[in-house]
Amino acid sequence: MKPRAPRRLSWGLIGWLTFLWLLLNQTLAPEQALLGVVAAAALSWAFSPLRPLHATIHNPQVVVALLFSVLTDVIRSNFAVARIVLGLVHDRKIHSGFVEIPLELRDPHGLAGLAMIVTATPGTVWVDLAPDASRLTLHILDVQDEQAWIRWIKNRYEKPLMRIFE
Amino acid sequence: MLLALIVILPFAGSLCAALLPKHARNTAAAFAGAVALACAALAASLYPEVTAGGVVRTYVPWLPDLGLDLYFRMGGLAWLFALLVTFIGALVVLYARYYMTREDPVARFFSFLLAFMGAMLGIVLSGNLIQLVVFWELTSLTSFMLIAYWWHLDDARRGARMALVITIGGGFALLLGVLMLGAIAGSYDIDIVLAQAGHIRAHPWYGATLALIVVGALSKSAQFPFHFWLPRAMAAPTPVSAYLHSAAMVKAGVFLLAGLWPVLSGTEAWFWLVCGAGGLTLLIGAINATFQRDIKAVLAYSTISHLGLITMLLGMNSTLALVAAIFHMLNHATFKASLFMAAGIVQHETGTRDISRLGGLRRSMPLTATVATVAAGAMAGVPLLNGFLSKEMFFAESIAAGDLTGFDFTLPAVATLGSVFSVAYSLRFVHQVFFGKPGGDLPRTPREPLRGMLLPSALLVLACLLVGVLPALTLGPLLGTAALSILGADMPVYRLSVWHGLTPPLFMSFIALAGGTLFYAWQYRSGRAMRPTPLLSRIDAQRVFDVANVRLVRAAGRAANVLFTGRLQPQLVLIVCLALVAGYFALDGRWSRGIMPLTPVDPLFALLWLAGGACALGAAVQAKYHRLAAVILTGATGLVTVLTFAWFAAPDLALTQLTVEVVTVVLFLLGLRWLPRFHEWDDPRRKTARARARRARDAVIAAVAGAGIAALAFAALTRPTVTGLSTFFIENALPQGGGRNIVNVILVDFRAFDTFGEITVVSIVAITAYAVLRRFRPAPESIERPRAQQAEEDLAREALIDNEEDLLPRGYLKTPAVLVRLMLPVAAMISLYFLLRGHNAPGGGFVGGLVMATALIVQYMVGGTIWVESRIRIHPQVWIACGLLAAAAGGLIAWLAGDPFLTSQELDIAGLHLSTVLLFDLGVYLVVVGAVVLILIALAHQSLRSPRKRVQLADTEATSRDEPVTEEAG
Amino acid sequence: MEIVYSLAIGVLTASGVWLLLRPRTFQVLLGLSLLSYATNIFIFGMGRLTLHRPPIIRGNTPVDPAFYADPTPQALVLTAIVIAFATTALFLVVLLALRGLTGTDHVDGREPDA
Amino acid sequence: MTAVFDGAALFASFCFVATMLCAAVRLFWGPNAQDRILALDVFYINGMLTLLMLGIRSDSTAYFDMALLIALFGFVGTIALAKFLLRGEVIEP
Amino acid sequence: MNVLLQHLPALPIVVPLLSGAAMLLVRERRRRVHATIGIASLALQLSVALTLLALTTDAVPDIWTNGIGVYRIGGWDAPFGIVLVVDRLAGMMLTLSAMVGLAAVVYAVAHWDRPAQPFHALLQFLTLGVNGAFLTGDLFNLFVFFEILLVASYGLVLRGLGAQRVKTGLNYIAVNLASSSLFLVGVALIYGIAGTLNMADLTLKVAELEPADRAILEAGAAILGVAFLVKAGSWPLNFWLPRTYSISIPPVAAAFAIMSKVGIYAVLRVGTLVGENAAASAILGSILFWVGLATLAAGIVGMLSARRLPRFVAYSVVVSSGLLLSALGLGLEEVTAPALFYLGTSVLTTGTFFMLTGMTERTRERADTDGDTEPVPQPFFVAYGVAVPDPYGVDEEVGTAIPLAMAFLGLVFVFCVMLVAGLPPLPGFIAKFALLATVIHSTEAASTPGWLFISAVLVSGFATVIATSRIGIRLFWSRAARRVPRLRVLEATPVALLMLTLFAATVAAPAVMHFLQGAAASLHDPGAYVRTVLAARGDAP
Amino acid sequence: MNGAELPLWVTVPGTLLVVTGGLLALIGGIGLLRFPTFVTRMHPPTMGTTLGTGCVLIASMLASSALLDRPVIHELLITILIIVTAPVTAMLLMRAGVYRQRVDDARNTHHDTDP
Ligand code: NA
Ligand code: NA
Repeated sequence: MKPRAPRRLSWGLIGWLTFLWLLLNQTLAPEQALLGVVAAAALSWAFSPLRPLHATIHNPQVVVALLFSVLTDVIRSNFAVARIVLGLVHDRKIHSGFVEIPLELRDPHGLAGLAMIVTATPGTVWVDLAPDASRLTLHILDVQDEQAWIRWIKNRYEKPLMRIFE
Repeated sequence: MLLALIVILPFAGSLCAALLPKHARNTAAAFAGAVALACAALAASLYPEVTAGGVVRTYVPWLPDLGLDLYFRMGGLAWLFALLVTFIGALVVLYARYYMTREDPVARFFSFLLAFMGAMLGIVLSGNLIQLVVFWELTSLTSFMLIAYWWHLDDARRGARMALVITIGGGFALLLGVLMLGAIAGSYDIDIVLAQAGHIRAHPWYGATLALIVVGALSKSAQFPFHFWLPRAMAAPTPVSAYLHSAAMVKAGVFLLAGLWPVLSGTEAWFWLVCGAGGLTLLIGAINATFQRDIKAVLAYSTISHLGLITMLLGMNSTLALVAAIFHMLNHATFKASLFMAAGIVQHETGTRDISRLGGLRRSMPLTATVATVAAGAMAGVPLLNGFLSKEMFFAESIAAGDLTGFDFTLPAVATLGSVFSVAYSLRFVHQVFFGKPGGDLPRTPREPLRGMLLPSALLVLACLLVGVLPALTLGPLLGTAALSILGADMPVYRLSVWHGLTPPLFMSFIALAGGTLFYAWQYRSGRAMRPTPLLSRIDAQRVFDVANVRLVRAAGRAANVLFTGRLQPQLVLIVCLALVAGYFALDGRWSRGIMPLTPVDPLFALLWLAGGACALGAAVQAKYHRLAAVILTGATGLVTVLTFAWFAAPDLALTQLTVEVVTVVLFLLGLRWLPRFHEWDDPRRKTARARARRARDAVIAAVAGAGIAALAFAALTRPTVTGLSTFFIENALPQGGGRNIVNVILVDFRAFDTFGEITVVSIVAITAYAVLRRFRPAPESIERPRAQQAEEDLAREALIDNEEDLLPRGYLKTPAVLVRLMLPVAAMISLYFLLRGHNAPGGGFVGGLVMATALIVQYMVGGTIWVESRIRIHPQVWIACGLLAAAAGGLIAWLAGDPFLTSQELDIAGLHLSTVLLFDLGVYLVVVGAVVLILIALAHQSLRSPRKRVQLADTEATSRDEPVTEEAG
Repeated sequence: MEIVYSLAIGVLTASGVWLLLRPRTFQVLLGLSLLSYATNIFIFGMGRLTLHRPPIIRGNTPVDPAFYADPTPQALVLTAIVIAFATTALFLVVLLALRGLTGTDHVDGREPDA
Repeated sequence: MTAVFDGAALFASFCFVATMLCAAVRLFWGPNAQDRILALDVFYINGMLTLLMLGIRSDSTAYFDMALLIALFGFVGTIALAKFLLRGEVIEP
Repeated sequence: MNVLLQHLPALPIVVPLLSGAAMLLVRERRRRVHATIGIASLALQLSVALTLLALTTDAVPDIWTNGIGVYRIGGWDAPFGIVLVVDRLAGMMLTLSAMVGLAAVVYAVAHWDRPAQPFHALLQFLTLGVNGAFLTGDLFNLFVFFEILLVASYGLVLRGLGAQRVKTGLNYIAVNLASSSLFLVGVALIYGIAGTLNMADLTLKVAELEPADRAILEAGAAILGVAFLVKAGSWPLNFWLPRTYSISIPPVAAAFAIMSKVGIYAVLRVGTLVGENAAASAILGSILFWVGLATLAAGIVGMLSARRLPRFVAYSVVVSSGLLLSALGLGLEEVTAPALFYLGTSVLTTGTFFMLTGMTERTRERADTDGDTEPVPQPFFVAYGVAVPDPYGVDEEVGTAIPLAMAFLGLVFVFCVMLVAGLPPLPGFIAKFALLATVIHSTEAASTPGWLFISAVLVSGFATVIATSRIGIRLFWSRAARRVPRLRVLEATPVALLMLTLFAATVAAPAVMHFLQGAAASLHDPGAYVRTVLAARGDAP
Repeated sequence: MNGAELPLWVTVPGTLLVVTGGLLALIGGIGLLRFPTFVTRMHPPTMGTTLGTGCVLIASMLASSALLDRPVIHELLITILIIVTAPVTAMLLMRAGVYRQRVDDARNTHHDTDP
């Protein structure tokens, strides 16, 4: 097997890795920055065959908004789940189950972003994604209204993600 | 130096003879004969110096501290024996020239014969007891080779082996005896030993020493109870029998007894051991000889018997008996060698040695018949032949010794009875072979042999006659010299003559002759001549030996199966238990806790270990039937270990253990795929009482081991810190080592050598694992795809990637793959971070390398082997090699500065401040990446081969069924 | 703390030894793993228990040895961890080979008769 | 106030260790392999949190690296186990 | 002094490392390159070892003090850094290692090294581990080198695979991993109590310990001792040894000849340094003695049970371990020199013998390759290579010529037997004689252990003759053996050279013995060792 | 805990954060123990993973910054890594759990942990 994949440099990656390097070393010293750039370039070049896909972010401002809404959701659902665990929900029966959500998002990075959001939010777990990404199955700890969940996911996360990645 | 030459010459000759062409009969014989004669001449030339008790000595210090020096010593007895050995040797060589056929590879024969002669001369001329043992064992070895000359014959192999085992065994006994004798006397020097006769006999070790030396001598001289090897050695070519088994080797034992006679004899123990064995042998040999069918066997048993006679004489504790013994040694050598040669001629000319097939040969071979008859007469003790004289002396001494010891009747009776049989078998030998009616269907037509073949035998017979008629003139002075060399001042007065008057011995001789003749007549008439020996023939020594051998091997085999069991569990039990026992006894009840107060328990830590301990125990319980669970539990225990390291301020350890932990889990899982499934509920073995008992035992061992190590740990933990090395390391890490992370400075500088060894271990493991896995053969049921992938079609369809051109996995791994690929460069950057900062903060090459390797492995996990390897090519072996070389280079640079290996050097190259330590750590990094990737990927590749096999299988099935096959791509 | 620490070592050792004496190769493998934890913690303990003072030099003042955990056992444990990892890996590979060649995962390469 | 903070840190550490203990119970009892894997993941995360707390409590940055490493690779063991459970092999062709 | 001489003690480690690493870069198809590197490396090691040997005898004056060379790895003084120490004993062991290694690698080139890739590298790493173990003056570093040599040996044992090898290999690995744990525990405990790892320093530190601390340290030392005994192949910790040695391919088994002696060396080295205390060393001695005697006895039983040559030779390794341990356990200082002589001859003999098995096994029919269970109707005669002997075979009394190849093999076989059995005049005899004579002459001779030792040694010799006469006759003289093997020069040469070395050892026995007496004297005078090691400073690396 | 006084801007939010983080994690752990089925047990630990970790990391940033007298934000990295890796774990684990459940239901056994 001859390696077929070509190698190339990805500037975004180099930048990100250099940032990472400086963060790790907790410094802004120029020689460290230089070392970081060199190392980042080398790694970017060396591993480019294993990373054939590249994400392109179209609307950076949406990212910030999305991050903010996710953060609030995470905090909210944390407490919601805590209440359930501690048995503080007496007024109704907790009904957990699988929910299928039709998806329009196709970009792999967008889907990955969705996965991160779903996972980071307590109470929802990613179960399955159809091979063509047309359907997403989630397990939801406290399904009160299935359709509400579908709407929630599609509006609050899928749309912004599509705006960012597609 | 002449003495040394006498011994060396035959050995040198042996080497030369070995190099001669295989079948050069004449050349080899002439050469060997010349060597023998040269030795004889050399020995003879020393006669003037050994007369009158003179001794010739050659002394070469060699290992004086151990008392082992080259010391050749020739007294009268030695001179006589040297002459006997060389002269008869020469005759045997001449005889062998004719005896061996054109096809025989004679070079080997003469080579061993000369080597034997050298060894024999070595025994005779040794002045150092250890040196004597050396040559003694050499005669055993060379005789083995000579007996087994016709190694393609089964009898030759069996006989040779028995002779070897018996004589070598005797040799070991002799060695010990001699060692003890030397210890008593303070030297192995015969002169010194001989000078301390009184001291030796009074020493508490005397009995054991005597017994051991006698055992050695008896085994060599084929004396009871070791006599049985000699008849079996008759499978040797006849020249060998004539030489070794009449004249030379078997005489070594009695020679030794005679030589040590002054120190060892004169006690009851000596009499009982030596005389007793001799008497028994005399009778057993004689009786047996009377009933043998093989003419060589007759001679072999007669040899045993005559050596018994000599031994008996030696055991009688009388000086005159000693003289008689020496006299009979010489006489026996002459007539027995001659008889063996005659027997060989008969076999050579007729093609058989079976006495029942032979007969009347005096007509076809009159000369041979004459020679053999005269020799047999000497053997029987017929007057006017030499055998008569020594036998006469033997009778006289048996009477004397009987008087002396109170066995006034037994000893003469034994002597006479032995002689009766001696006459009988001599008569039988001559009568059945040369007289009587001619044998019928002989393999060859008998005729007189070539002169050269008969000559040696005839010469010996002539000697018998001469000595027999004129003893005082011929052998007298020589015998005197020999006896004098042993006895010195104790030399008795005796007279060698044919006629001593009408004495009791003469009477005994008469009884022997008459009795023997009558016995044979009765035996012949009654048709018992061809029967096996009554009673004694029941014991087939060879068979007993072989059976004993087989029993020994089997018993040893059974014992070895227990003593060296191949089962692993007992071995591990032993190791653990012995360690416990060793620790327990070393402590010897002195365990004590140290003086330090306990540090207060952190409940968090205790809770942590509550979890950790539960996990460890869980792993122990689950490991058989729930392997996955056990792996998980082990992993959790590992994490608790990591936290422990972190807790007690060992960040480097925690980092390393953590990365190792991750890789180990993956490794175990990769392995788990190839192990058989099996279940608690279908394992009946679990429930047997034995299994329960075993588990209980192991549980106890485990508990005790745990308690023991905990006790040791506690004892050490409560003792004050011993600050030796660490103070130095802490104080010097920064100023001398140039690093803030002391552990790292130790690893790459103070004790870099350990790290160096450690990466070597990792490299070796990687290449070994790779080599094993390359030829790995999975078990048949594991070749199938895992059940999880077969169970449900929809899941099984989720093969990773159909096409190498695909950029993402198709199925469930699609999204994870995106995320994991995001991680790759990050992980790589972190690995570099750990590598480069290690010297000042936790991290280092090892952690960095493991991070990098794990990052790559994860790509395999989400991408699949085929896809990853179609995109990128990793050469782990090159990484390993480069790593090792980099580390070595980091160490070797120091040499340029004149510093020792692995001394850290600061280099300033183009303004960059670099240290060889970094190069070294880089080497570690490369090795770790290479090794981990090599092992894990080699394991992962095993799954690659199974679909391939599956395809092949399916292909063959398809062709046989002629159906299309659908196959998921692997 | 010393008692907890010693008990931890004891439990790990006992579990490891128990597994070491089991008949299945995988059990032995895990036993060796657990034993190596035990020995590593044991070696580490020989530097005595020190809290919060990792052997990493801070500042540029002259160092006081009493202020740092004993670094020597830590270095030894590092080497031991690596070697244990390597040998465990090798043992795993060999047990797989044995399983492949003999068809059993019994440590003796054949199922016991009884 | 520092004392309060220290107490809070101790309390948090206790919470994390207690969570590990919960996870250990799941690890021990299962009942299923997937439960154990999940518990191991929880074990790892809380181990990391414990390390971070150790760092806070001992005013040391040395624990950061360990936490970083767990964050980076804690998931590897889990996904390997999950993959093994799901597919029967960790690295597929 | 010149640079090379200065760094000489490091070369036995650096050379195999570099060559082993370089081999990993060479493709396995290029067998000749591997072989060349391997041979060159070992030849270089041999010359280095011989030079070191010469230096220990103060042949070159003013280089080393007390004939002890100390090399400070990393430039750190003992006890802080790791030092390599070359004294006479180490020099001798290095020489033996290089000799056997060189012979094995040349022998292997004949055809045993296919595929070459891991083989030659592993052999280099094995010698690296062995040399390191002989050289290092540091207890933990000793562990590391033990691991190197063991791990390399695992790979070499598994060479050729097959169920039998893998089975044995797994057993071997498991036992050694368990014993490595013990090693670690022992070393750790010693460090925990004495606070040092340098063996010379340890000698001083142990002497200063409080009795209570000493007890704990001795427990650690005892556990360490068990680990050493496993490596030394002492019964009942050596069940792995006969199988492992006999199933390994001959060059590997030959190279292993030195391996079990590493354990003995460790016992000797650590024992004389740490167990200097009189009371402790007496107990240690008596334990060693009884363990050695048990090993000797078990080895004798094994020898007698062996039906095939490799297994026999493997058991002879056990016997030699037992003999050495019991000799050293007698507690007689005078025995050490003869014991070392025995050790040397035993290593070379075993190496030669194992290589011989590779050549003779080819003469046998394939039928009985799988060893110890061969059904033959009349078991008596199995030993002679026939079913039933033919009593009337007398008529073909014409000798059969022995082909040169057979003659060579037979001769080497006989010599090896003589060496193992201790038959004169080869050095095996000199060694055993020297041992026995020393024991018998010493005042202890009247003691039971002395006599037991003496008898066991003699019985082992006798058992050797019994077993080898059986095996040898079947091997060389049975009907099955009539096929003449093809003798390869590459195989025969190292065997012949080792044989010649042994002959030379006979001739030069006085010189060798003198050297070894020096070695023994320095072993029993740890003071000089300790002073030299701890005094070594930068100017004299 | 070495006696150095921390400023209020660390201790006040720090106390809140670590207590919250600890409680969240603990509740997650309790949930792990209490919930009846695997799929439901998947949810509670997420609290510790996300918000719990986040709280502790922020507290750690504050404390480190105070300790080193400069802003320390490299804990951010841990957050990023957790967020990126957690989905991988969750997806595979959930899937495995669901699959095993199906297999187990089909077989009606409870002991089988081997694939
Ligand atoms: Na979630
Ligand atoms: Na007849």
